[in-house]
Amino acid sequence: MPQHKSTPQLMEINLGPQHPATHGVLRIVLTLDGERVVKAVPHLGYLHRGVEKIVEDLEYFQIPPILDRMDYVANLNNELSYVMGVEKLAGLKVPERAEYIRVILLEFNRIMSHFAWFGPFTNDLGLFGTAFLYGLREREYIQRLFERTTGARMHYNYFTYGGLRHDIPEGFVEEARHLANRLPAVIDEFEYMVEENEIFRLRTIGIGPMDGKTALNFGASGPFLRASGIPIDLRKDEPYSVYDRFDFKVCSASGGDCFARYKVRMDEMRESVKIIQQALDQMPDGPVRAKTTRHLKLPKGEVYMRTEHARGEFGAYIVSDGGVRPYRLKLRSPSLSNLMASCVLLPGMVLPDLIATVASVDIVLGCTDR
Amino acid sequence: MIPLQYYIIMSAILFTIGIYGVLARRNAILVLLSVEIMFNAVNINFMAFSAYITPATMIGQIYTIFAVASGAAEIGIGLAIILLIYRGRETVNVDEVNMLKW
Amino acid sequence: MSGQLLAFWALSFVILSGALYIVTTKNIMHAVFMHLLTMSMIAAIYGLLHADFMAAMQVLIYAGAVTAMVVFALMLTKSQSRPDGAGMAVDNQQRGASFLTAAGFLAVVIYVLVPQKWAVKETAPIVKSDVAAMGAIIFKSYILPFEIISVILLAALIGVIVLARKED
Amino acid sequence: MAIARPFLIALALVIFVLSNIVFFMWAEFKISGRVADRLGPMETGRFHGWAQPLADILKFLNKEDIIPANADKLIFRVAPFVGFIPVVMVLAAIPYTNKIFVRDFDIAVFFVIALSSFTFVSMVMGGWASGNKYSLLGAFRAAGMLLSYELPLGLAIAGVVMLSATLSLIGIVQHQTVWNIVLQPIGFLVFMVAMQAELQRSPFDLAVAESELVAGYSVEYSGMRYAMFQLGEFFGLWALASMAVLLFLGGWHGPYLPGIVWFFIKFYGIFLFLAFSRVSVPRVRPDQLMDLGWKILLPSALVNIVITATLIVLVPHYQLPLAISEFAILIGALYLMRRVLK
Amino acid sequence: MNAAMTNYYYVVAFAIVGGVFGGLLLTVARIMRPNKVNKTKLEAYECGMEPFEGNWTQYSARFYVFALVFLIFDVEIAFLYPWGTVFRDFGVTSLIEMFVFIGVLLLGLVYAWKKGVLKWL
Repeated sequence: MPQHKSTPQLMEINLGPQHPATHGVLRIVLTLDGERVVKAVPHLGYLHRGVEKIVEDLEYFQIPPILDRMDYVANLNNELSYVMGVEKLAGLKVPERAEYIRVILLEFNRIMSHFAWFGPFTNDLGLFGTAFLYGLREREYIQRLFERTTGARMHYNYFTYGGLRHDIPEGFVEEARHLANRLPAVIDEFEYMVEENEIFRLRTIGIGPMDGKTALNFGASGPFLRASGIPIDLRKDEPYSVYDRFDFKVCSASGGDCFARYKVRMDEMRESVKIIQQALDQMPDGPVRAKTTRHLKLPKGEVYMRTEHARGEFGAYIVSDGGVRPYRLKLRSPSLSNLMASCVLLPGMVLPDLIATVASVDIVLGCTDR
Repeated sequence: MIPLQYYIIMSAILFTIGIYGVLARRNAILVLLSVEIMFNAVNINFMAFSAYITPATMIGQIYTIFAVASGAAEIGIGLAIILLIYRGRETVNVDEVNMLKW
Repeated sequence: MSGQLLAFWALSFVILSGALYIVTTKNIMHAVFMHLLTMSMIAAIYGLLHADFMAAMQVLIYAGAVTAMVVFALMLTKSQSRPDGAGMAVDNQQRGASFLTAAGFLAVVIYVLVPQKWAVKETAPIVKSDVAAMGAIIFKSYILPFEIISVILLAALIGVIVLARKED
Repeated sequence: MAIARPFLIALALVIFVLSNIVFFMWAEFKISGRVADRLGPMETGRFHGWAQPLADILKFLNKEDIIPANADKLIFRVAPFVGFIPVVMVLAAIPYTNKIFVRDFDIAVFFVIALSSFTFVSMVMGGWASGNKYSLLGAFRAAGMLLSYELPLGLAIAGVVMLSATLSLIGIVQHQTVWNIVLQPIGFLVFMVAMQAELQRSPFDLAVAESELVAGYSVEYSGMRYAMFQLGEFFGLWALASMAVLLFLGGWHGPYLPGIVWFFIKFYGIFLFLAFSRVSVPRVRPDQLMDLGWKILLPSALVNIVITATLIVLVPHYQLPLAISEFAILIGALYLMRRVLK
Repeated sequence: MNAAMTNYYYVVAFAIVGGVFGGLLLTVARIMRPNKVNKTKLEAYECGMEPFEGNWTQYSARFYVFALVFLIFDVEIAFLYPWGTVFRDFGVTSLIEMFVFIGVLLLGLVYAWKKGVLKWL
């Protein structure tokens, strides 16, 4: 009688799109052997709205609100790449003051985004909503400032080519300074809350280690890449806007595990606070918007503008045929590259580690699916 | 007062059901469950005798304790063997496992 | 009819029908959980015999540990592709012969045992089921079986580990 | 009347425990709210949302009951009862003071331990019968972790049993001139950790692990059936927290106040501990959980037994040496663990 | 009825009350709840997608070893309790006996540990 060894019974299972820990509508089709992941295939597109196609029918000034809806956690960072691309192609000069306000808001938005990552991350590790609500509370304070400034809580539509839609409101500087002075203590509190926790350390240290080379090969960027020990930060490496005037560190960590990603984001928030404080000190008076026309016609040509988004390199590639609408607008989303990079880590993991790793990458499905 | 005979007859019937299960079942796990039934029929007997005949020294009861303990070891090993056979042969049917070596 | 007798009849009914269900059902998982019920009822029978420690031990070992093991074994063997086990042959072809054998055995046992006069203590069963008393008896008179049990359990453990490790 | 009496007592006790559970639920809402820097329920019932649990129960009653098409209908229906009935039975064994108790069981401790093994059976039944992959994974986890933590639980209690030489809960409490937590700190710690695992509460809520398995073994349960699992869990909390009070915290012993008050003060102390620990730590991974159970708690419980037995037999006045050596070992072990983990 | 039987009577009464109470809850729910079943509702939940075939998974044999080690220690607990109530009366002898018992089982635990079977996942 022929001898045959039984093959392990594999189980195919959907993780997502409707799952408490997939941050929106990510769907990962898992092949499980018991609880160990044999194969993990991400399926995207559940939040696909055809942003790149829609914008081809819109005039340049109409596009930022659409981009807001891509990465709905760090909206201003989305807008920036695009408006800077347009400015570059049109040769517009942005007033100093607008640049400074942009930087302040961008860094605040980065912090907000990291808070909005920190909460759900701990939630996915199983902390029963406590740190989640702490994260959202801090985010709320910043969001109120944004609401007063831009008029919207989420889809700000505040940056426009040539500067800002309108000037900052009364008392913005004081409130921003107050927030910036308050934040370091808050970040310390968050670190104190989780970092000394034995279970948190057990769940994050050494989980999902990503080496820098693989990450680079997958085009990963942002905190995800910096956690793997590669300190690439566009704000430092090819300074845009007025970032070259500020003194800040590029945070990186070795190890590339979930803990390193957490640590990098925490450190990065401190650096952002520093930038905000410096920008508030240096902010000049003056107009916030260069003279432009509403129905802007870009000269024929193409431009690729990339900026350091909260999640990594966000690029906008604008092709103009000389009309009032872009011929093509290609958007490079950091979430997508980071997600794809992280997916090589997943096979061989167990389910809880998979959840922790995917959560630590910090993806926003609006950004990956566009 | 329940007569001792009642217990004996009850456990005899239970034992018989177990025998039927052992003989008629094809699935090894079900065979093992039937063995457990027989096992417990015997234990009921022990307990009944202990309570009715030697209540002071509890001989039957202590016998049952040891029987349960060793029975636990037995079912453990039994299931492990079934698992091993399953791994080699992809079957838990006792009438297909008729070779001396696998 | 006294309450105890009533309880005995009820328990016997549940036990025997449960056992019958175990040996006839097609659904293995049902058999496992019915086994659990039957064993719990046997524990109640022990209670009726004033052996509450044994009753608790029966529940602990059969309801807890053995059920767990059987469930694990079932899940390991994929003995059914669907939860309800439809389309599975769980019986062999000897059902008739088995039934005859079992019935014959029962007849013999009843023929032999029932007329027997047992030396039942008239006052029995009155023993106060005291754990301490039982402990005293075990640790005074039955110490060797007690130690042997530990060795048997150790042997079972090592055996299972060796068997289960064959895969690697 | 004598025949109906146990039923009436049981009914009264179930209703009493249920009213406490309503309070537990509200307190948990409030505590987890305050810990997370928010208010918790405020609207329902006007005064600090006191009616929120009642509203929740009403909602459970109004939920549609769905049994999936490929579920094993029989086991699916039976599973909540298997989880619920044993924990109600446990109530019969729990004394509140030496006057207020249902029955003084000879083997009360063993009775509770034995019946608690039904909990995992109900979870496995529910998870398996749902015909859902997530619930199957949850059932596996439930089986594994409840198995692993029943051992430390039982062994931690064994230390107490050895001190008082009886399995009766009333006897154990009466024997505690010094609270057992002083004599058995290792046992108490092991008991508290194992208790949380047995109760499936965070950080050991692996079988329901919301962010991983959605809701584990209870994914497919809805409405009142799901609520019965929850109720069973709360009854289990009642039983095990009472056990902790009776076994380690001196039960109803205490100065000035009446025994029943002391009992409930201690009981709610344990409850507060459970409520706080639920919201302050992340969930452990299954293998870490197993490591903790088998490689730390089980050996510690055995060490506890060995120390206790040796000192009781060899030293005539064993209480002081026992307390000192247990605390010394505990502190030493904790220190060492901290060094190793850092 | 003697004391022991009364105990059992109480336990049975509690069990019945528990069962009836649970049944009552379900019955009340049955009266109150809506019942509009359709095919989609009866599908197994798999994160909003149609479930893949085969909801049966084979776990590694390791889990079985867990169950067995549990069984063995369960038996030990069952012996420990009566021992715990009487061991003072026998003094050092029973101490040694128990140490041998625990020691032998501990040997098993250590063996399992060293063989690496106490590894979930």
